[in-house]
Amino acid sequence: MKRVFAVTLGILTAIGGFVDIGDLVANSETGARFGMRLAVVVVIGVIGICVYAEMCGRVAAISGRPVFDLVRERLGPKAALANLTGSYLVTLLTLAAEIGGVALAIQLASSVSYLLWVPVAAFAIWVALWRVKFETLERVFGLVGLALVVFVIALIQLQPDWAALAGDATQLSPPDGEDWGTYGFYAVSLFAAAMTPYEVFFFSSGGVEEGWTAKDLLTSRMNVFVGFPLGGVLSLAIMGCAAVVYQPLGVQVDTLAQTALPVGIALGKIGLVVVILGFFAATFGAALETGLSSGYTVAQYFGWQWGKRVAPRQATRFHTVVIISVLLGVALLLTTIDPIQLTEYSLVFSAVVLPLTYLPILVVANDRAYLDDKVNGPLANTLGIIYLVIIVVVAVAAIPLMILTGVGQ
Amino acid sequence: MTDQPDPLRIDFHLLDRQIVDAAGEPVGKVDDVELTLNPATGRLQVTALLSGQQVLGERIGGRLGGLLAGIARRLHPVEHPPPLRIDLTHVASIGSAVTLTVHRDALPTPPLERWLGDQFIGKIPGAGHAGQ
Amino acid sequence: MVTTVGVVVVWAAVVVWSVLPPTPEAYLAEAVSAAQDAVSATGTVLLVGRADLDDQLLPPYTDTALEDAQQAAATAAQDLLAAPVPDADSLVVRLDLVPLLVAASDGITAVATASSEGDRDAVEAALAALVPVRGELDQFVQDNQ
Amino acid sequence: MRASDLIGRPARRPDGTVFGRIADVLADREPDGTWTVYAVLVSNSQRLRLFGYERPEITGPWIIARLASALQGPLDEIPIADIGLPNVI
Repeated sequence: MKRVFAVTLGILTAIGGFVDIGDLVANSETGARFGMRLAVVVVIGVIGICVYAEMCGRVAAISGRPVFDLVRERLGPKAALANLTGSYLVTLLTLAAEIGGVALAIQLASSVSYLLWVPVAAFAIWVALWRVKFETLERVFGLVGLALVVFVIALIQLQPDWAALAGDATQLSPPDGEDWGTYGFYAVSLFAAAMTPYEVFFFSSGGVEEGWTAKDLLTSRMNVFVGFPLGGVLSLAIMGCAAVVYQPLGVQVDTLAQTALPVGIALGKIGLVVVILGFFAATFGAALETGLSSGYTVAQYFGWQWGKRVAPRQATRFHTVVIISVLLGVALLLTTIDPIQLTEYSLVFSAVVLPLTYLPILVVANDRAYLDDKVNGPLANTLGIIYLVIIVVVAVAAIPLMILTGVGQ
Repeated sequence: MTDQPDPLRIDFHLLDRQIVDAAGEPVGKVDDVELTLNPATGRLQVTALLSGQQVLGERIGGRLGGLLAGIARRLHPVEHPPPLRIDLTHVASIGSAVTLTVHRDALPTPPLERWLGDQFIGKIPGAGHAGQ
Repeated sequence: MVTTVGVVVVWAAVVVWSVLPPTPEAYLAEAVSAAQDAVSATGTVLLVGRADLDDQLLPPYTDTALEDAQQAAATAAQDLLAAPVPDADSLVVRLDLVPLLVAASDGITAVATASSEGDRDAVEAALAALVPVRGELDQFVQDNQ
Repeated sequence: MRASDLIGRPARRPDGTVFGRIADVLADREPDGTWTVYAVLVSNSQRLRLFGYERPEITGPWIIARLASALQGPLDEIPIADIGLPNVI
C-alpha cells in the first residue's frame, strides 16, 4: 500500500513538474498561431524526454553517477568544458525565465509590476534552496502544479469542435498566412520545451541524491512513462485552449495573462485563481530545479560535493554557484528584458546544446562496465538512435530558423 | 584493492572519474594520474591520483587550461600549492567511480571550499544544517 | 585564427546588413508586423473586456491584461512611426496604417480607463468602438500577407 | 611524470621518431598490489578521448560503435618498452 502511494505520489509530482514557463509560453503561442497543427511535435518531444529520462534514471540508479559527471567522463575535459559553458548558460537563461514567470504570476494576482516581484521571488527561491529538503520541494510544487489540470477542464468547458481540432492535428503544414520558417521555428521551441536539458540534470541528480538502486527502477520508470505523458496532456490542453480562443480572432499570444485568459473565459473567477496558482507553482518549482541544476552542472564537472542532502557548509562551492546563478538571473531580468522573450531564447539555445549531453548518456547506457545487465535493450537503442538524429537535426536547425524568422515574428 | 578492471586503462578507467570517499561522498575528479619510474626495476608504475583545478588546467593546456589553472592559483592562499595527491594504496575500488579506503575528513579540504566556508557560505544563517 | 576571421566576417556582415537603407518590402513587412501586434492587442482586449463584463475575471488580472495590451499597441504604433520610409508606396502604407494603430491604442486605453473606474457602460461603449478598428487592422494584415 | 604527459601526446619510438598518438595507457596489477604500465594504445587519429568502444563491455548502439571505430581508426597495442618516454620527472 505504501509502495502504491509512493508511486502515485511520484507520478503526480512528475505531471505537475513537467510544465514550466517554456511549456506555458511555447504551447499557448503555437496554439494561437497554428491551432493544433504542431501538436504532433509535443507528442514527439514527450516520447523523447521519456526515452532520455529513462536512460538517465537507469544510469543514475545502477552506476550512481549523475549526468554531468558522465558527460566529462565520456567527452574528456576540454569538450566537456565547452559543453559545461553552453549547458550552464542555457540553464541560467532558463532560471531567469522561470524567476520572471514567478514574478509575472504574482503580478496577475496583484497587478503590481513583475519587476518589483523579481527580487522577492528570487529571494524566496534561494531560501527554499538553502533550507528546505529536496523531497519536500519536489512534492509541494509538483502537487500544486497539478492545478494546471484546469486547462484540461477549461478546454472541455469551451466545447470545441473536437473533430476539427483532431483534423487540425493531422495537418502537418503551416496554416494560411504562416510560412514553413515560422512553423519550423515553433516546432523547435515546442520540442525544446518538452526536452529541456535541465530536466535530466535535475532528474538524474535527484535520483543519485535519493540513493536510487536497481530496486527503484520501477518507480523511476513509472514516473517517467506515466507522469511525463500526462504532463504532455497538460501541454496539449494549453495549446488547445489557445487554439480555440485565439486562432479564430487572429490573436497572437505573447503574455502570460493571455495564456491564462481561456481558463477565465471558460471557468470564471475560480478557474482564474486556480490557473494563476498553477503558474506560480509550475514556475517556482522549475526555478528551484534550474537553480539546483546550475550548481549540479558545475559541481559535477569539477567533482565537488553537491546536493541538498548535506548542509550548505559541506558543499560551499555548490551553494556559491547556486547563489551566483540566482543573482545573475535577477540581474538579467532587471535589464527589463521581457521574460516571455527570454523564455523563447532559452528554448532555442536549449535545443542547440541538447545533443552534447544526450550522446554521452546514450553511450554510457550501453556500457556494461557501468550498467551490467541493465544496459539498453534493442527498443531503447532503436528509440535512442532515432532521437539522437532528431535532436541533432533540431539543434542544427534552431539558430538558422531563429535568425530567418526573427524569433518567430 | 578488491575490485579492479583488468587491464587498467588509465584514460578510460581513471581520468575524469569521480573520486568518492569510503562513505561515498564526492572528493574530486581524477584530474590527472601520477606515473613513477621505479629506479630499482626501471618500470613505469601508476602511483597516485591527482585532483584539483590547477592540475586540470595544466592537463587541458593552452590558453583555456592556463586560465583555469590561473584562477585556481589565484583562489589559493599558498604561492605554489601542491595538488591533492591520493596515493593509489588508498584506493579501494575502481568502478563507475573511484572509491577510497579513507574518509574525506582525512584529506585536506580543497582551498576554495574552505575559503568559501569561512568567508561566505559559513556566515549565512543555517549553513550548518541540511534541509528540513 | 580561422575562428577569429570568421567572427569578424560575420560581425561585419551583421553591421553592414543593419545599416543598409530599408527596402519597400522590409517596410511593408514591418507594417504588417505592427498591424498584427495591434490585431492581437485589440482582440485580447475584446475578450478580456467581455469576460470582465460577465464578471468572470479578477480585478488585478484584468488590470494586468489590459496594461499588457495597452503597451503592445502603443509599441506597435511607435515602432512604425519611427521606421524610415523608403519610397512613395511605403508612405501610402504608413498614412493608411498609422491612424489605425493610434485608434487601436486609444481604444484600448479607453477600455482600460473605463474598466479601472468600474464604469460598465463606458467599458461596453469602448469595446464596441474597438470592434471596427480591429476589423480594419485584420483586413490590412490579410491583404498584405 | 603524469598520465597527461603520455595520453594525447605523439607516440615516439625510443629513437624519437613519431609514429602516431597515444590514446590510452594500460597497466597490470603486480602481486604486491602495485600497478605497472605494460603497454600503450596508439592510434593515427587526432581524436583524444575514446568513447570506450575499444573495450568488450560495450558494443552498441551498433551505428555509434561503427562511427566511433571509423573515427578512431585502428588501435595498436605497443609494449611500453618500445616507447620513448618523455623527458619529465
